[in-house]
Amino acid sequence: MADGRQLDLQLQLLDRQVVDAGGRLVCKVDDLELTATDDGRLLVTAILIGPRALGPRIGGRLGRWMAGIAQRLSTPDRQLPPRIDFGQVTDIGTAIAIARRRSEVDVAPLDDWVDEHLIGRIPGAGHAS
Amino acid sequence: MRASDLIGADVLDRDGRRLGVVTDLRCVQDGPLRGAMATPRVAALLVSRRHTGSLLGYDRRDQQGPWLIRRIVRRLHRHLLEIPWTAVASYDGQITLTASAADLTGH
Amino acid sequence: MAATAGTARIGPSASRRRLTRVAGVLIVLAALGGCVAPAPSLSAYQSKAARTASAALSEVQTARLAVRQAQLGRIPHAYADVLVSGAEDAFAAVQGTFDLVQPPDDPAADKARTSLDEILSDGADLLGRLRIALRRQRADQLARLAEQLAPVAAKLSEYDPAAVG
Amino acid sequence: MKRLLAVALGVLTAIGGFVDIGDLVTNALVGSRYGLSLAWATLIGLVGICVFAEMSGRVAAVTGRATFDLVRERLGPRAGLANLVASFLVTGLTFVAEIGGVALSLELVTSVYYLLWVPLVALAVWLVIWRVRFSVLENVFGLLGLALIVFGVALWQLHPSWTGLLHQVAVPHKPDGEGTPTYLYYAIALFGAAMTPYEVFFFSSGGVEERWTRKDIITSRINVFIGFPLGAALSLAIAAVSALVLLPVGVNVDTLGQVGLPVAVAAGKIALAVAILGFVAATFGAALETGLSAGYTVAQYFGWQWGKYVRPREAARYHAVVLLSVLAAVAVLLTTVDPVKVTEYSVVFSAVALPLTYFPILVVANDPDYMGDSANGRVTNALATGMLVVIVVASVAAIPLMIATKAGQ
Repeated sequence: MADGRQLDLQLQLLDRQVVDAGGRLVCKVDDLELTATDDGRLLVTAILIGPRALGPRIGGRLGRWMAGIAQRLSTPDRQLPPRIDFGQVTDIGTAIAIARRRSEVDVAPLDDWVDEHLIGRIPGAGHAS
Repeated sequence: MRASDLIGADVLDRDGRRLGVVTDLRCVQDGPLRGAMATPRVAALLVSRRHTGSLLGYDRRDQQGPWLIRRIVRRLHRHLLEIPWTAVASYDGQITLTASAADLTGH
Repeated sequence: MAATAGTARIGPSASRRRLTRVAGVLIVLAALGGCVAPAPSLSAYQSKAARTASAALSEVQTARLAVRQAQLGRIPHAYADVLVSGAEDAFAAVQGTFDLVQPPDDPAADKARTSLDEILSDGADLLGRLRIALRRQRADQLARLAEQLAPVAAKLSEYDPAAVG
Repeated sequence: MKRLLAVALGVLTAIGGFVDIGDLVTNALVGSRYGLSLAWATLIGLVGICVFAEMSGRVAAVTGRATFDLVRERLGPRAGLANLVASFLVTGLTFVAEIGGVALSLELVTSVYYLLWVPLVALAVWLVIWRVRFSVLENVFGLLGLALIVFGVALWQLHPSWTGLLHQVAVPHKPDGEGTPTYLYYAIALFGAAMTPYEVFFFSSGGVEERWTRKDIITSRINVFIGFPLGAALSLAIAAVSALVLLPVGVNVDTLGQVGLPVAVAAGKIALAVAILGFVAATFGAALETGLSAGYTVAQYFGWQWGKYVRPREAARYHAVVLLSVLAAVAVLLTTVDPVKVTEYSVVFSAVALPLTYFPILVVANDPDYMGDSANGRVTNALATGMLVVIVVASVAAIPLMIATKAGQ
């Protein structure tokens, strides 16, 4: 699909909405992971998500603060920002489509927390209006 | 490494002369197949004197309107360079090229 | 506009921060601008008095209009009550604000103050009685009080701080 | 037939939804002080909101992306965040004003002090956002808002000199004895009232909620180009009755009760009751829109799931933002700040914040990468660029004028 297509990362990939296989909104492309190969090529290998990816891009005190808090709240086995492997990407357009379901991508611990402790406890939270 | 480590980084030529900052990474999707798509490979750096307004896309497209905004943004980026990734000697906070500024800008 | 993730961030962001701070101070000043400062000169005091008179007139006329429409059966009692009470409150606020202004040391200023004060206390008194009569639904009193308010409105509308004597 | 009904419904809700507490208060206030001599500002605002809403509706239909998605994509995370903070604060301020407006309207009916209504109104707003379907919420309050047409009836009943009114509109002039800065300050207030940013957040996000496609562009255009001008006509009617009834006797509007007074004078008790119904519907509807918009802006910046088309649990963070906004609005109102004053400031700050969202939308509406062959044409761009200049001038001038005039004294 789209072999040899030209893609400007900042203009066409960064900060775009990521959408799951069911059309649900997952996250933004907060940053991109680049990996250098042995032969000196640089490849885009993953979408990086969350405050620890976004914070450094915002920069300044606020950005450091944002990334720092997320770092503190994360478990020791997960020192890096959550990532979606580029192999999951099925389409790059006005949104970035991925092959998995949102529930399968463990990207938003805050969402789960808010759901569990606040929104999920309000009657009617389980029904679409 | 992250894309944001390169975007916004200063670009120096072989002799240490500053050319500008990286405003974008131009990729070509011809890397190894990974899932449904070929992996994008960084093919070139877009380098301009400044970063302001490069996100709007006018520096790269001729026809995009409206006229007033296009004029302003293109003027800001009139020294836009596309430098092939193969011309990068090293990247570590700032980017150093293998060529001199004169070779790259043509004057 | 766009984020610069480079190293030369200290300069522009410091000046931006200063700019934000200046903007913040300006907004606070704008908010405080609504409050009263001591009147510095005769002309400033007189224009303050003129503005007070027109603000007070607005409230008196609102109350009169409300009472007249209520008497004609064109507005419900509750609505008239809200309008008249609102006018009374706002009138008191206007009066209170004016009274707190320090007039400049000038006989003309004192005259402007005394004459406006007189009209304002008449107005405040009548508006209070109007509200009481309205809540008690005393039609006869209402008519009389509304009539008494007419000359107050006339005086407020003709009030000229420079020409009181 | 069904399609025609849907289009008619869209237009009617656009009319009813155009007027909110900002339009009510600002138009009545300006009418009672300047007559119709500032109608030009409302008309420029109308052109602006039409251009802005048409573009963002088209972008939403073609790309499925709402306003704040694009703000971050085109401005980047850093400027986008500053933009988010400003837009969120202005929307929040408007939200406070709308909830206060509902409470003040209820006070007019019951003479129960408005602050006692505030928590109940806020609860009702939140419950409707939480449980009622999007299309129902949009249509019911839009249609009830049409009750404000009674201001047009009242204007008719006053038998004004139509040529005189038209002359005031067509030939802008500054009344004697009013300073130029104050005149311009109120021009910006009217402009901001007609062109409030949340209207566009709501319009474009609503388009995404209702899954617009390219086919819906025409519907969205009809809504905008017929509904909004008629809504602006209502705004002008409010200013006109205020100019005819209140201006001559020296009443300057500073309460919601005064806004309705000319209707009673012109057309009596029933008409006034209808007007109050219109107040409640218009402010309640706008409270819903601003409450939803507060959530839209934050969720769209961070890429969270938002919207009413999914179960609240699936959009937990979005609903949390809405809920917290409701609580914050109640807290602000309970400080006894005057909702009418909040309204007056909110319309001016709306004008200040406008370029922040207008500019990215204008750029994206031109971007062939997003829009394909639905990008802006030459005529749209000429109009949109002219509007951009007006919006930037108004935005830059607003705060200095606010300071110079002590907020319009």
